[in-house]
Amino acid sequence: MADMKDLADAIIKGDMKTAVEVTKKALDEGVEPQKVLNDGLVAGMGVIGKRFKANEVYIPEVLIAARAMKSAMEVLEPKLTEAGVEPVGKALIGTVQGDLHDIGKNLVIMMLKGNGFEVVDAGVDVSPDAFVEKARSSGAKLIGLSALLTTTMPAMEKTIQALRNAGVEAKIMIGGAPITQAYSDKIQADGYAPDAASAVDLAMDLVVA
Amino acid sequence: MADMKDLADAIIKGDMKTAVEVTKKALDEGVEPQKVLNDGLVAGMGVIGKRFKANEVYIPEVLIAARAMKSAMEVLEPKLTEAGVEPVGKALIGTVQGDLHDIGKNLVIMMLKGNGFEVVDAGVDVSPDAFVEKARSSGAKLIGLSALLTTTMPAMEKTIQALRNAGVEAKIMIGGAPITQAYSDKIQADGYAPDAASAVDLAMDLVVA
Amino acid sequence: MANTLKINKIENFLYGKAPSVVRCGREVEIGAGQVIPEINFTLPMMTIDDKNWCEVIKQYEEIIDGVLKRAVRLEVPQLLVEFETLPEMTNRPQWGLEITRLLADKMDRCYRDYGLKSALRLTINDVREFNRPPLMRSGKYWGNLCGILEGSAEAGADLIAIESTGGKEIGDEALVNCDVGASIFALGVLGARDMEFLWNHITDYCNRTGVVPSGDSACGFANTAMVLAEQNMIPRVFAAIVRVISVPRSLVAIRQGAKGPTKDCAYEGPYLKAIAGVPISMEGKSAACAHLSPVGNVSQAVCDCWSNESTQNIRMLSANAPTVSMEQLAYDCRLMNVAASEGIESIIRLRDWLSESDSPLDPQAYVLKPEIVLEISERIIAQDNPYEQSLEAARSATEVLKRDSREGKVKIKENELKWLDMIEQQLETLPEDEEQLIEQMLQRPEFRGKFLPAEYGI
Amino acid sequence: MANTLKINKIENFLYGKAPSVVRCGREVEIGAGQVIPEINFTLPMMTIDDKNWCEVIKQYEEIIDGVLKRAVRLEVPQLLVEFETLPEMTNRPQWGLEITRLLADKMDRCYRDYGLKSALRLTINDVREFNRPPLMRSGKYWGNLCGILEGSAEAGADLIAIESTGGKEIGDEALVNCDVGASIFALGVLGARDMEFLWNHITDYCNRTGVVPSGDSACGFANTAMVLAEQNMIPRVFAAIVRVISVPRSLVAIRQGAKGPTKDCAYEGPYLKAIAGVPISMEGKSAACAHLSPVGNVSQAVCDCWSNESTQNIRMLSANAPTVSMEQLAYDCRLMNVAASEGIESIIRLRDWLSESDSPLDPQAYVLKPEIVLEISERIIAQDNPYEQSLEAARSATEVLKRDSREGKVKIKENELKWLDMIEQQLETLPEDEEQLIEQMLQRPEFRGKFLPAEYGI
Ligand SMILES: [Zn+2]
Ligand SMILES: [Zn+2]
Ligand SMILES: [Zn+2]
Repeated sequence: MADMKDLADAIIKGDMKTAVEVTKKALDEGVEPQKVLNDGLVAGMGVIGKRFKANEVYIPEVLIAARAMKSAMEVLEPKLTEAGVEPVGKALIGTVQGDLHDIGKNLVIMMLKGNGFEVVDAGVDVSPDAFVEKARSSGAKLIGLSALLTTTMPAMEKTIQALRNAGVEAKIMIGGAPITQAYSDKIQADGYAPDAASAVDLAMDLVVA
Repeated sequence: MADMKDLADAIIKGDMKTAVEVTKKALDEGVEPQKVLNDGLVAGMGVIGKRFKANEVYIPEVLIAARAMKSAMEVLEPKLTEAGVEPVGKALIGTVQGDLHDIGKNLVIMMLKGNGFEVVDAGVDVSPDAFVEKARSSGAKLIGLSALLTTTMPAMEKTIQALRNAGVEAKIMIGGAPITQAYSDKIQADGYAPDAASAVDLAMDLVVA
Repeated sequence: MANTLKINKIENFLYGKAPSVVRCGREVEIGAGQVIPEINFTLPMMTIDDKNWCEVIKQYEEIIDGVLKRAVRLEVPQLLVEFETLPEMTNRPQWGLEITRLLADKMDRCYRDYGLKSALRLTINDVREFNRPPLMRSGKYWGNLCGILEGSAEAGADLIAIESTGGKEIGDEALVNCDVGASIFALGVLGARDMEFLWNHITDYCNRTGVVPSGDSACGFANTAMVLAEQNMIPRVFAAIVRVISVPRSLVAIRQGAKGPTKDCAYEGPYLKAIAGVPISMEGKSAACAHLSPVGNVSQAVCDCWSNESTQNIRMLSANAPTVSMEQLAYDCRLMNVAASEGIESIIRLRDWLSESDSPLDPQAYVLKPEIVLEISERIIAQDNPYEQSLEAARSATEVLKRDSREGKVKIKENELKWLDMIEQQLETLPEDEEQLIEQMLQRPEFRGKFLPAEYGI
Repeated sequence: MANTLKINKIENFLYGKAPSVVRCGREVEIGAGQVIPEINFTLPMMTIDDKNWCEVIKQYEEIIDGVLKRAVRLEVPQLLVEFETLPEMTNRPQWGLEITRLLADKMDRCYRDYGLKSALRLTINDVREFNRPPLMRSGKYWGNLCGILEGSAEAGADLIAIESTGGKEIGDEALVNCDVGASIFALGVLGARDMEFLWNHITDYCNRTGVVPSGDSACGFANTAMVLAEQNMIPRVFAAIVRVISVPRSLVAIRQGAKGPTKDCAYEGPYLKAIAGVPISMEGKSAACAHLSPVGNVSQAVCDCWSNESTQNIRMLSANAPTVSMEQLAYDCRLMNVAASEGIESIIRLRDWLSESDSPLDPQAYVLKPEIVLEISERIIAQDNPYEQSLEAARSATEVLKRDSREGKVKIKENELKWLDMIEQQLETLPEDEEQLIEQMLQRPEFRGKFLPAEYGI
């Protein structure tokens, strides 16, 4: 019988092959898709996330786990949809206009994906208008803005204004080296995360709330 | 005959006795009060001010000159009033609520006096209401606010608001270690001076303008 | 105090080592061989009031979390954290004590979880000046000051300090006029008398509770002088002489029982270490965030703690400013401690480089040069009371600067040399007897009403 | 490049002294005996646009006025000022050149009025990444980059630098996956090829105009790795190895004619100095304002310029942040130069303290230890081309860290030791031949479309 503990372990180890196998087996045996998701995949990612926060493992190990999860999800997703289970949420993440830094943004994207988010990567140097358009076309519930320069921070404020003016109702979170909670409050973002790991926690809070 | 150059020199040297003597002599000889003021006292203070800015002399020497000027002014003032000559202006200077630092404020006061201002010292830890009241009772054309703590800077903004709300029309200048031009712009002060010497220049600009 | 120096040989005047070691907090040993970083911080621009109090708390949490995390990451062997109350926090003691508790708890946890040895110094902001003229020994503000002191042990403070302001009523005026007599009166008479009263009170509390009475700073006098000199308001030689005049005043705290480390911003520290053997905290280039100075390296030469003076909690490109300072202090201390691990000869080598790199360039740096500190300290302690000591401090500093600028050992600007002569002349007119000086000062019209003689037992 | 090190004895590997001295600007001599402060700065939070341009100018005026005033006050013997354009200022070259002119004029005046020796380094922000995938050798952004380069001499730049980004399309991905093969591909293949093209272009301009071509930095690769390691995202050993991998790439600029000083944020500098003899600019604790690092002191050990990396023009309690950095750099340099004035034995003493205070604690510090730099450099230059050199760099760094952690010379965390093994295994799978690696990488689906091979002559 497919053991959800084995599936979680496969995720933790980043063992893509086993993760896919156990997922298939579980579904064949009639285990509920929701149970496979929660007790297997999400449980495994939860362990790796905790280890990462405790500085026991590094981001490459998190990414390997996330890739194993992604492969298993490809098997699981149709069944989840059938069963009417919704993904955690859709997020749109990008670096604001004038700013080319993408590693922070990319880390957040990878970690959100690893936590069950569907993520649209808006890229770098994204103008306020382009953000509005992508927000509309993607229907994202969550928008993440990144800026690494003091001189592109103001573009964050402009982007938030443009999104609000366009009636986009998604929650907006921001981050990047020069960003502070005070700045987030000032420009009326819904939240600020000092690093990629806390961005995931924040995203969860914002989407569940 | 009383030589205005001698008077200026007496001011420069801080020679109170000579300054008073030459002033009296000049007035007795019928030299116009305005000429005594400009070509003697103000000219002397001008030289000392330049030397101070060039780091040739220090503030004690400026203060000695200012005291010599003050003594001469006591002789000259009645004549100036008779002749209808107005003082440069009246200034009200104080340290904002919650802040006890007075040396910066005191330096500005001394240097304004040395430049012909009439100055009311509002003291330290001055509440917005007290500033309003003193502004009204003194009729000052210029108000100077000082703050040395990051945590008393907001009191500056409150004071400016209180003054404006009360209809006080005096120009307002601000200064103190944590203050910047950007902050001055933000709280809509009329000007910011980074040090006591530039405070005098700023005061002149604000009052003449 | 005995009339011999606790450190009288230059080869015993070393950073990291003090004749009297202070042990405090979570396994912290100051002056026992290692230089320890002392981190300081303050709020960014914000109002402290009931409405904002939550926000104030958050700021201090953010500060201490960032600082401790960095200290752990850089494996700082021992850490001193200074929390200096803002006026509002002395005036409502429970506020000051709440922050103290917060910091102590975080430091406790960090010690338990990561083994970071640390101690918390609570520095009480002296609010007695809120009255003008100040009431030094009674009234609301004195009550507030005592209130926070009395709660400090329970709130988790390991050391108590204060930057007391007795005599400041005269001090500012003395500085801007380069009035050496009034400076001596402010520091050596008024300041010393207030310190005796105040520190007697503090050490009494400390004896009851086990909190370490650390030290006081002539910050409002000698550092104000230094800042004025940096702005070219007053001659540097005068600021240098005021620094030395501040020594007898700061010694009073130690005579009353203060154990050190002396306050970081008390640049008179090397004198206190030589004379009384206490460990000292110093600051220099590390404190450029708080004030520019001409003593960035020499101040480090014989320090036991090394501090950043203070920085607001504002975001730099890397991290918040207190975390940035924490990192810089950690590296400065690493360098000193690595040299120290090789033995005394290496300490002396680095000490002398630190000293030589500044001391020939500015009289304020020169009077902090270890050799000069010993020479002048010797002369100070030959005197009997704070007034006489202050007078001797001024005389010897003036003499030394004249002598050594002639010999080319210290550069003094052309237009400052005459000030040395003028100060010397001023000093000649001062009476040997304290009572006479008091008499003179009481008669000066510009000082009338500025201070209350009775508050100083005059 | 000859296959011998320009500095091959540890006793010749000194701060302040480089085999090839750079003379530039207003009587500045770099590597001739003195360590020189290099001050860097950037704008506070603000938009750069037509409407704000006046305000931008005012900011730079305020910065340079404050910095120069402080440098004069502290009698800084020589000063290097770095102006790094922001993207908007490369994309509108006249903007970047206007600021360059402004700074050069102020520095000229300060030289005339106060004798402050100084040189201006213009660092061009590489905007080619605005295209995704980037066009490296043509198009609008390449045109903008050339535009500012072509105007630099006339605008008053004394030195030109760039932090070029060729290969960064792969570099980020390589870092977060700790993929050493992809890192070598990004730096040693793509980066090196782009550098050859780019620096050929730059030195050609410099030869025509007399501007000094200084250096390039692997900032976007190796410093990103360092920052990720500080955030515990990737193992420190990987960041250390990436640092060493970056050496052959940065050497390409020198082979193309760059003379140094290398860029401050190029922590690979000591390798470049040992191999090519150029003077180097470094940063460490002085740059804590820009990024926290585990190499605060060791980075200083053999520097010729000493920098703060960058700080926004924001107000600290004392002064604006660039002025604060100026003061700290001045004091750090004073200390190094005072020791240097005693002779080589003292330089070595201080160098070794700086090195020993960090290098046992972190692998990233360890690979900057002068002895280790020489050991690994020797192995790097035995190879023929940047790819082989990069491979050897990675292999030797990995070997040295394994060996010396076993011997207790460098502390490596328990959970990082396995990463050394994993990296070693990765390295074993890499082909000796560059063409084969290129082949492999072109086939990796995750890199498809990220970069244009033709832009790298592939
Ligand atoms: Zn202080
Ligand atoms: Zn302090
Ligand atoms: Zn860089």
